[in-house]
Amino acid sequence: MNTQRREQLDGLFKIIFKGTGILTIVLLAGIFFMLFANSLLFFLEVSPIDFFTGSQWDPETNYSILPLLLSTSLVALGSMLIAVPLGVLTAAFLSEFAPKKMQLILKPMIEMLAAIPSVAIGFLGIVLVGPALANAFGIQNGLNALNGSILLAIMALPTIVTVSEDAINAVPKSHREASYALGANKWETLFKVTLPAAMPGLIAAVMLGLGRALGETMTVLMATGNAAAIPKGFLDSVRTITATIAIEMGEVPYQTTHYFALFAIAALLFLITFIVNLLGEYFANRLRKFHA
Amino acid sequence: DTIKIKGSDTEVNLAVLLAEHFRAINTKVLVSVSGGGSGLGIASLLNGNTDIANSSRRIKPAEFCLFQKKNIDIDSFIFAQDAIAFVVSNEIAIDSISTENIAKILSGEYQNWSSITPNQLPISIYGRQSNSGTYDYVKKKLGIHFSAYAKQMNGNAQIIEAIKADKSGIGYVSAGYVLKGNATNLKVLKIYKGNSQAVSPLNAKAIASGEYYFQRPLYQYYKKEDYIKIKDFLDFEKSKVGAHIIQLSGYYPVN
Amino acid sequence: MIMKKWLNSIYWILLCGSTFIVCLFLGVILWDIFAKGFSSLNLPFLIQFPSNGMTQGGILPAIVGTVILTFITTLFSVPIGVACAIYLNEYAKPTTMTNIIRASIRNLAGIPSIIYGLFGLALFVQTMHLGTSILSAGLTLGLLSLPYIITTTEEALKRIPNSLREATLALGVTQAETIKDVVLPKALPGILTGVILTLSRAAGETAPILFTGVAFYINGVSTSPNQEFMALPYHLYMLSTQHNAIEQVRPLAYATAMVLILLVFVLNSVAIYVRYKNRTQD
Amino acid sequence: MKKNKLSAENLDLYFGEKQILKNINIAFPANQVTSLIGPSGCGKSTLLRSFNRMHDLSPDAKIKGKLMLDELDLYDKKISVTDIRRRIGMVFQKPNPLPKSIYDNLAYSLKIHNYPKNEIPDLIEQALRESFLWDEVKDELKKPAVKLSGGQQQRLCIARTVVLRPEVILMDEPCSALDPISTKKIEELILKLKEDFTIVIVTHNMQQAQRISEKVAFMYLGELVEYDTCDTIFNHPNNELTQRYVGGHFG
Amino acid sequence: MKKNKLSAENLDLYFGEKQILKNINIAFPANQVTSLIGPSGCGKSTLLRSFNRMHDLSPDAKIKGKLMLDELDLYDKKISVTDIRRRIGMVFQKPNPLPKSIYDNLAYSLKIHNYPKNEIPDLIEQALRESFLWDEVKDELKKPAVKLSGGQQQRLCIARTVVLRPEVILMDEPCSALDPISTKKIEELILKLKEDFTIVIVTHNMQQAQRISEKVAFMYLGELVEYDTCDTIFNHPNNELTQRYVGGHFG
Ligand SMILES: Nc1ncnc2c1ncn2[C@@H]1O[C@H](COP(=O)(O)OP(=O)(O)OP(=O)(O)O)[C@@H](O)[C@H]1O
Ligand SMILES: Nc1ncnc2c1ncn2[C@@H]1O[C@H](COP(=O)(O)OP(=O)(O)OP(=O)(O)O)[C@@H](O)[C@H]1O
Ligand SMILES: [Mg+2]
Ligand SMILES: [Mg+2]
Repeated sequence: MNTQRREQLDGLFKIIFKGTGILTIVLLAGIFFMLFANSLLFFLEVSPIDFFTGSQWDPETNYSILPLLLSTSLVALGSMLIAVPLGVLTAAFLSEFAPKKMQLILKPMIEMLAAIPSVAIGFLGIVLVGPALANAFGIQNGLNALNGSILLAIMALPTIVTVSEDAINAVPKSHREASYALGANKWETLFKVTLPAAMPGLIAAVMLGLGRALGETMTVLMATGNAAAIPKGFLDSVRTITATIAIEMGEVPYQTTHYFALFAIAALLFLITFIVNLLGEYFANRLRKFHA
Repeated sequence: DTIKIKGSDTEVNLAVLLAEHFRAINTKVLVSVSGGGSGLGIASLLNGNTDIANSSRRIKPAEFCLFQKKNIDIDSFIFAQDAIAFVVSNEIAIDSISTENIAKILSGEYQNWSSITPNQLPISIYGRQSNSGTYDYVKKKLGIHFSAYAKQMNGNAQIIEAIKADKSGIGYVSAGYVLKGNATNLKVLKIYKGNSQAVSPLNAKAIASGEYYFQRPLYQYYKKEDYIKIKDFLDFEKSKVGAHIIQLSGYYPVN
Repeated sequence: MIMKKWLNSIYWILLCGSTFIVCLFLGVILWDIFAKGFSSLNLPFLIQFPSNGMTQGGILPAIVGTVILTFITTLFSVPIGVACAIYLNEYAKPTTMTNIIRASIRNLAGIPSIIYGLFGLALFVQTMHLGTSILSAGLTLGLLSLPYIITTTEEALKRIPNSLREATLALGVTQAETIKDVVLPKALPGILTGVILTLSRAAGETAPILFTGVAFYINGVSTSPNQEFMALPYHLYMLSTQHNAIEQVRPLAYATAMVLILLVFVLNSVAIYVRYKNRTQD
Repeated sequence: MKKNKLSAENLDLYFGEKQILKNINIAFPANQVTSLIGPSGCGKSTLLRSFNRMHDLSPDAKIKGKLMLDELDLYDKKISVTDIRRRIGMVFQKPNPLPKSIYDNLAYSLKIHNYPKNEIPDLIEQALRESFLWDEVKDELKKPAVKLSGGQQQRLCIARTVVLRPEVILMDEPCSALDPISTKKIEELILKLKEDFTIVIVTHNMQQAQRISEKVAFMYLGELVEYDTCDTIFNHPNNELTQRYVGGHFG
Repeated sequence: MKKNKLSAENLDLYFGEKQILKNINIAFPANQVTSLIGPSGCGKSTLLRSFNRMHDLSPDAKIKGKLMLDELDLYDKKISVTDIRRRIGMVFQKPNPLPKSIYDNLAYSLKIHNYPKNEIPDLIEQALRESFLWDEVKDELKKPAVKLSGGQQQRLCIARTVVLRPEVILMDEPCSALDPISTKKIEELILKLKEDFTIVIVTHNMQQAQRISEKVAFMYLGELVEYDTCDTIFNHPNNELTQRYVGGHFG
């Protein structure tokens, strides 16, 4: 190959790489477009006011996202109540107190926890957590919001632990030294200096974990009982947005109102997770800047 | 080549068995079976994602219009009869129930078993998700709206599971699901309307003569143009072996 | 003083306890599934077809389906993802635009997988008329994997010092040749780690394949890309919620869960090992 | 001769296998400023940090010998390390205010040590006055401390230490990150503080050592080479190494 | 006077809005060593890199003026940049061997430029001999290049450049990461290479510039302040800035 050929090839590859770059971006932009175009079609037929204010999700007659939204929030909120303290404290233990050798074992363990497929977790919700809850609370059936929250907490934990740990590790040693030199003990240092200094990173961790919990499908589909009514508490069966899409999408004729309705709730879910993830990014960046 | 069968959860396990045995006589054609509900089957047929749509209800006029709009000629075939059984826990002190009471329970009017039995227990309803054929069938047949607190389960099997665990529960499933020891600790209620006699969904004779109230034909819809492709399988369903499998699964073959 | 001592031991218990609970979660999950799955897991289970209405037999078609599915996902997402990362890291100018693109790619990694399922349905099944098939499902999972592959690959590329690129460019080597001969080989372990982790995630996904081609049951094994397929995660979902004899198939469900978890663990271990090897090398 | 406040006897210190401090014997007189000088890496910081037990945090540090604050054995198992650190304050090379407001930086140390709530504001004001910082910050006590200039931050760190009324203040090159004007302010501050506290300071700046200290210790490769009055060390040192070092010939 | 090999006329270079090189006019004679000196950040590396078009990769670099290799306009759209880089080799500050074996580090560029397969081993041996590296590595040509010492790596990088027989070799502080012994070897090598090549070298080391170069260019804040023989620049410079710089008064 002479130089000219080589340079032509170089140009060709540049075009190919650029092409795939653009293709990817187009594909991903397509997701935005598809969601919002289809939800627009939905709102041509159903008024947004009904969509946001009604109290029933009963396709073909009532399209109100409220029960689904409340269900989703309830389950996600519950999971954060469980996962955030556990995750942050575990991260604190890992980065501040665990000996090197213990870290070498614990970190891969947490990665493994992250790797377990969501159906497997949902399966445990049915065979293990559900019956246990039914026993503990003396209720007939353990497929409820609490079950979903516990499982989602397990799934969000690895994210929360790893991101929090990074945040805690990023707190400069000088802060800790300052505190110790003033006669603070390790707990005062941890809770009053290190964790507050890592706060933006901890918030980022929670946001990313929350994003994960909000978007999880199979686990809640299998474990929460799927009642599309407005939930009254953690022991009620709930039906999240994701589960609704999973249940109903296969069964609607294309291009009908019901079909568009599912895209509309998907778009809303998309917006919510998008905002939550953006917040996570924002706080992660703030942490980076803060310590730079 | 593959024949895709989609639709009613009621029929899915039956279809699986039929497909499995079909393999023994025909290895050239693959059969893939999916559940999801009657709506899914018909929608998939319309969307071109299946060859046979299993449906536990007759196609709705609206749906039929959609086919017409697309210029698709469809045909149907009743391959079995299904009876919907209402099940409760053994501890509920009834054996039979009237259709009016069922309607009041399912619509949420009666919230406690004490309305019709000596049991002091809140009623919890286990039903199917809104677009299952069974859901639709029960709703139409009784002419009610389901209570918003009815739990929408993903399949017949989950309902049985749930009621086994929940002694206050009532639920509806295909008769096929309460066979073969599945119904231990459960009661399959006899049904009567007005003053007529209560009939059990497990009574083959009564079904054959169409006496059971919640009894329905199971349909398979397909596009006329595809008939050649699926003919072998349909023939197999009608054959003696097929009828035997249908019977073993707790449905009632059509002759 | 005494108060403080008390508090201190409470804190200590809190921290250790939390860590212990997190480990316990993993322990309980593995213990429950492995203890109950182990008795049904044997060779025939892996190499037989399901039989008797899926109450007996094995999960061969589900295993084959998952393998082919992951293969299609790889074929689609790895070349495009790596090429896109190369474009972003080696060619694209650092404008606001590329920064926006990077940010959106990172955010796409956080979008719920079910939404990818919707998109796959709208794009591949409907618009491109691929029908519900293993191809549609594979491409959908490929889309889901793209953002991960792009970000991990870009990270691997970023770790390569510029001095290496300058070394060859100053010898009259073209940029494409530099990428092929120097940048990619050096970044390979990093890219590989990311790819394996992503694929192990894709192999365990259920939501995106729900409406793009997975089937409840198939009475044979097919390798054609336009056919429906069985997959391990969906099989587990189906056995635990859809089947009519749930009690009877529970052992099968446990064994399926065990196979699925073992599969992703093996993939993850490989990835962790590759990363470890790579880190200790330099 | 003044009474000795802080002392080390036969102090050996190892990091892992490596011996960093070799048989150090030194005593710092009360209410004086003592400077530690020596080339980089000779162990000045290490020596300083062994007095307030900062090495407790490095798992591979091993300490032998006797360190005393008045009659108290600093490494006695029975005594409280947080109490020692309260009595022996420390100021670091790089100003390290906590990521809190100016006020909270001082309040933090007071709260940690359970000072009565109602006394805190007065104590803070007094410490800030003592550190020549009050006039500059009195109107913005709620401002984040990191927004202060480097010199102000360092004075804040000193105030944070002073507010606890320690007996000894250890300073590890407190001016090396600062501009000349801030350095001058801090030197003035040190000269004032020695009326109340015993001060040990590490410095690389010979002029500074001469300006502020009564006694000077010269260390080299982990050993205490010479320890004498400021005048002796800088003008007629006994040891040749000391002479070469203060003459600027190495280090 | 010797013939000029490489030259810049009215060269302006901007990074974004910032002008880094200001109207540089310079010509490097063939088969001589020219040193570029000047304080850090004055634009020496930037000037050097504009000759082999390394700035093509920085999207925000803007170049005006004329750069010539003999009669060839280096920024002519029609000519091949890979060819220019082959003819104008470059050695960097930090040795940057490729992650391949010693042999393949040299073979790689030869293969890329389509040298006949059977000539490659001989060319490699010759280049390694020219770079005084042959005796040290001849028994372990398959060893990864990164396992060599820093000085050996830098000589390998020179060999990698030399093997392509470029006309000019640009060197950007090639010795700054090396110990004195390796530096000496490289200096000897440079003196030998100038018989065949034209060499332009950036250095911070005045002694080095004096030892190896015929001509020296002094740059300051993006301008070429003085360009003359080595003797003139170091012993009787015309410009006061030059005088102060080579006298060690700033930079
Ligand atoms: N935590 C540690 N682990 C291992 N070695 C250490 C540690 N801290 C310091 N050292 C080593 O101990 C020696 C003395 O360090 P020290 O910081 O006391 O020197 P110094 O006199 O303060 O120097 P400088 O003037 O540069 O601050 C050095 O060789 C250093 O590398
Ligand atoms: N890619 C770039 N983008 C923007 N500015 C740059 C870039 N490269 C160099 N500069 C700026 O150009 C100026 C000159 O840099 P250059 O590297 O040429 O200096 P130098 O004389 O080689 O200095 P040194 O002796 O430290 O290597 C510096 O101010 C530098 O910040
Ligand atoms: Mg020090
Ligand atoms: Mg430079």
